[in-house]
Amino acid sequence: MAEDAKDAPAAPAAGEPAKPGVPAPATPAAAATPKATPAKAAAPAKAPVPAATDAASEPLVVALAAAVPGAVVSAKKMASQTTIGIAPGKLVEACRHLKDKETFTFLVDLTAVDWKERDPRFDVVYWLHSFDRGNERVRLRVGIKDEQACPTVAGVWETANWMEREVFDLFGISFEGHPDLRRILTWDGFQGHPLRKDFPVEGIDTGAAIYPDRYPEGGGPAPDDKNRKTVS
Amino acid sequence: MDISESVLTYFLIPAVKAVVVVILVATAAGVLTYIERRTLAFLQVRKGPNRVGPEGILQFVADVVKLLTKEDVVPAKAQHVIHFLAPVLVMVPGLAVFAVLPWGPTFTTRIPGLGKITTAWYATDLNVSLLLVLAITTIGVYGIILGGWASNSKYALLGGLRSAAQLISYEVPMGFAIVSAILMARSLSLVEIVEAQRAHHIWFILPGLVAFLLYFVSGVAETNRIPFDLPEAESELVAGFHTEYSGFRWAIFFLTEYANMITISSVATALFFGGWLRPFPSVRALAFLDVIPGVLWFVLKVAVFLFVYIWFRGTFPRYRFDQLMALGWKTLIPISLVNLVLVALAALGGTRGLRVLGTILWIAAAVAFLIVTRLRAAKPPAARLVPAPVGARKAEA
Amino acid sequence: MSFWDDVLLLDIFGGLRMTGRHLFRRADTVEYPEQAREPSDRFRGMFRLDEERCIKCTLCAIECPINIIFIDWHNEKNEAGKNEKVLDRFDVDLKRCMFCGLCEEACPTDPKSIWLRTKTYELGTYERNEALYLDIRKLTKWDENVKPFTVVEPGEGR
Amino acid sequence: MSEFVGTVGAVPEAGDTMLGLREMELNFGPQHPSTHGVLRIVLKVDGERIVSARPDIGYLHRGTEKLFETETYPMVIPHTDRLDYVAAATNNHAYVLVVEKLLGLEIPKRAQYIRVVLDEMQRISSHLLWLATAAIDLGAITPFFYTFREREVILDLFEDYCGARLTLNCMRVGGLEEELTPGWIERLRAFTEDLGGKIDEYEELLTENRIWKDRTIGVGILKTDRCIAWGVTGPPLRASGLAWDIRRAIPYECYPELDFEIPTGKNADTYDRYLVRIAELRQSRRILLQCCDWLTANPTGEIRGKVPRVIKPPAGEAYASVESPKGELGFYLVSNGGNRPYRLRVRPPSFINLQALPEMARGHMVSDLVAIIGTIDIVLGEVDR
Repeated sequence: MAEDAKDAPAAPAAGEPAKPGVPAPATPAAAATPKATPAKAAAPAKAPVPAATDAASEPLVVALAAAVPGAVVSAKKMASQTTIGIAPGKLVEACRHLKDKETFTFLVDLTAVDWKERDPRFDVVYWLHSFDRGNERVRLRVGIKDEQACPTVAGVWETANWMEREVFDLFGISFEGHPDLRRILTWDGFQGHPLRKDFPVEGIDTGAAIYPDRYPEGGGPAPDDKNRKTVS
Repeated sequence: MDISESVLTYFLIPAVKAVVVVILVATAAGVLTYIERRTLAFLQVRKGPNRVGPEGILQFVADVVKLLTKEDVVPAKAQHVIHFLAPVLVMVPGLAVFAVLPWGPTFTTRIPGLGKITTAWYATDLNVSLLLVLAITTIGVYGIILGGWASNSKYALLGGLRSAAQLISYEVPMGFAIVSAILMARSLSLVEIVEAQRAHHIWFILPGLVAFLLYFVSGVAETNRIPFDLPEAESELVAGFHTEYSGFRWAIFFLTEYANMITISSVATALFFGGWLRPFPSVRALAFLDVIPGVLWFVLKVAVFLFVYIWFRGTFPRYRFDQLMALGWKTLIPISLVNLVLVALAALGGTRGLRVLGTILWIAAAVAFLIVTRLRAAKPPAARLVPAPVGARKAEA
Repeated sequence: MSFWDDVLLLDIFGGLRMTGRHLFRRADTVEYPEQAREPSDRFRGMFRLDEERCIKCTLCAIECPINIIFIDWHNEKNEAGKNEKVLDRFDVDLKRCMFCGLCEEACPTDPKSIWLRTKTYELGTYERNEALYLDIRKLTKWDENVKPFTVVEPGEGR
Repeated sequence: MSEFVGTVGAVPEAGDTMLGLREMELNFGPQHPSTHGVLRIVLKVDGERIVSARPDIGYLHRGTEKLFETETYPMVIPHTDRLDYVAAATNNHAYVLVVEKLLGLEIPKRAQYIRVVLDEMQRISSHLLWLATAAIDLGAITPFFYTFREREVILDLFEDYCGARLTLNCMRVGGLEEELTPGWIERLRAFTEDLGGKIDEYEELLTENRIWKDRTIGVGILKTDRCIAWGVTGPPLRASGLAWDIRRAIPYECYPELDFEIPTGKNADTYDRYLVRIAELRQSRRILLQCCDWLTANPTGEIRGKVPRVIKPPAGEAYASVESPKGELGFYLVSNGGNRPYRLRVRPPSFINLQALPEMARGHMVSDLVAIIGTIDIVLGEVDR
């Protein structure tokens, strides 16, 4: 745990949403220079393009940093939504603080993002809501390395249970201390984690086939058809 | 009475009647499925089956043919013998009851070669025919329970258990309701009960309003119809006790349910609505109504009840299992006991007593109904939900 | 009051009255094969392709969310001696089509050379692959295969 | 009605059964008339009383979120139709909102109003479908046909507007693709004015009916704090008494200009959820009438903002949500500056609301489970994605 906490600040990308990650195939230019400069907005000029601004001076961030020392790694604001980067080792503590002291009683969403070539590879993203603070919302972000376990927040918000199971299923991030960590959307025994960027979009051969003797595979164009587009 | 006559009276005519009844009832049940589907469709602003034959009247024939030719699937781990016997166990009592249902009065006819024969519009008249009805219809539930158990399916098992519990609960108020009719007529024979209504000059629905309601509600429960169709509750138990039945065995369950509806309606007609008698059997001014033969009166009354059955199905949700039991034991049985005492007291007073009870009941019901509906119209029910205005602003545009 | 409502079964009678009122109303249903509703003018139905108008830009294939449009063409010299694209193949894997209409939106010609607003919706077939895997001939001569068929030209129904 | 109702909700200890018999495991689904799709629930029952319920989902998983990553921004919209397929317009709406948020786009007023009209029509149609299926689950078959009669009119209007009836694909980033057809607003107004009487009809069939009340009152109680703990939003949350609706709490489009109320319940049970949904039907009707007025008064105008030809939001992330008929439907978009979403996450209200099912169902009977599944109002296309 302590190691994680030490690691996280060393990997500034963990808190950098603005960093271009894996290039989408159609826009190789966008990924040409994977720099960590946060303000690099890839889209060409349009008047009010929202850009990420530093939010370290927000009262909530300041309060969190004071209450849970070492928890806040970064703080960004974009499209009027605050994102706080949290050190993995301090996650549960920070969540408890936000829930109990700052009235963020409602975990709206929990998901992950796979930045294939970055270290740490995954961002686990929490999206909190407070009814008492005038419907204020805040996003937490934790950088998680491949094969590294993320601490569970299912003990803080019960609703995190299924969401974490979903992240485990689709990204292969395991959650330490989760009460019931099983696959949820894919079936038990499925190999692989579909939402990882290295999982092929076409799917993998699971041995299941529908009438392979009667119909050509997929029914559509042959695999070597030059019109057949493959995207990954 | 010579031998040929007794053969005729005790063997030949009943045998012919039995065959006719079985055929008629089976057909009627089939037709009833069609009528139900059409009526439901009308209630639900749609059209219903209207393709097979004129206005779809032959739909049930098509259904039967389809079911006969369907594969008869039996689950591998079912109790085969019982699984096979269960539909029979349901069907036989369902049809046997019709032996004692009085469809019409006695009549005399001339049959070529046999001479004049006096017989009746019913197969037989027992002096304990009501007891027979109760006893035989109860047997039918064994078929349901065994069918549910033998299927080796949990849904079917739950359906069978529900059916057993339901039947036991609702036999009691039904029995009490029937007893009040027996008290009024002082007989257990259905024919004599009908005749007693002629003798008392009133249908027993007048003094027996409560008894009739109890009887009909219990009857709906006995026949597993909405709102009491728990044993086969489609949205809960898939199909309840007949989940694992298919083809014609399923059809037997299905048709028997409809035959039972006819039974319950017929008994209700005989007990409370004067059987084959016309309305106000003693009022001479209405004698022209006698043009319609008694059998038709009976069929007409039964048809009304069947329509009500279908109407219920088109209107109500389904009770929950425990609520059904609670209704039976905590509401119907106490009411039926009180009602039984009232009817018994009135029956002591003979015709006059029954009339007094009837008058009081109906007037009380009418007055209460009027008052309550008036009160309701005067004071509309308060809104149940108070919409919470949260930051609602007036439209600016 | 609510007790007496209960005793007098007012709710039961209210419900029965409600359904009973509908007993004599006209059915709202349409008996499908004999009667059929006319789809609206914007209805997204079977594809049409106008080969003359098509400029073989393949934008429709690019915009298709599920990549079911397959276009091949080659260049030919026409009478004027200019290079002209000639369609070899215009296939739509119709059984996967979800009729979203994005291909029509993407089409740059005016009027559109591929469009879906055709009011033909009876696309059921018995053979999975043959009938639904369309080639250009079936697309352009669709009316020989399925009748009745009306085509609303783009612009008419807007 | 009975003491049984009083004991409902009492949690039997595992292994401690009524007759000392073993609990029975009952497979509820995935093929079952009232699981509203392919939901499987593994029940442990003691007689008919539920000891534990474990939902098993994923039978309809299509990898939609993976698919999103392969599509350009406009091409995602038809896929969002297929999440909550009985409320396609709200799905479109939530998605285009998040892209617009990241692009910083301004939407023309007229487009906002038309979007709200589509949303509210969709809410009405979804609630009507819910009413139909929930009533069928409890054995009342007739409301189904009455509600479908009205829903049909809405679908016709959708067909008239965008050419499809169910999977609408009706919104675009920056506004809308198509202008309303002539006479559409008048038809909508006629329908909307008619709808009030139709809702009365449904209420007459169900609201006061003793069986309906017996079956729904006290069933599946989920109080406000439990709702929040489980992340339950939408009508179940409002039925517990919290007047929280995204349309008011985090307003989007032109909702601040519209006059409507958020109905709330008190008892947080199935009956209150039913009443809340019925009241929402009426409120949606009210919104539609106001929108009709506005659109009649402003018959022309831009319906699409200044959208770049190729949509490439700046690198970054945003979350936007709408009040879908099921609850808070949110989209979380991570962009790397390319023309495809780097990651597009759906916050599906059905999925998250379904999570509370075990708690709501414990101690109830099998029949109540049907009512509870119905009252959560799940769409498996959204649960499994």
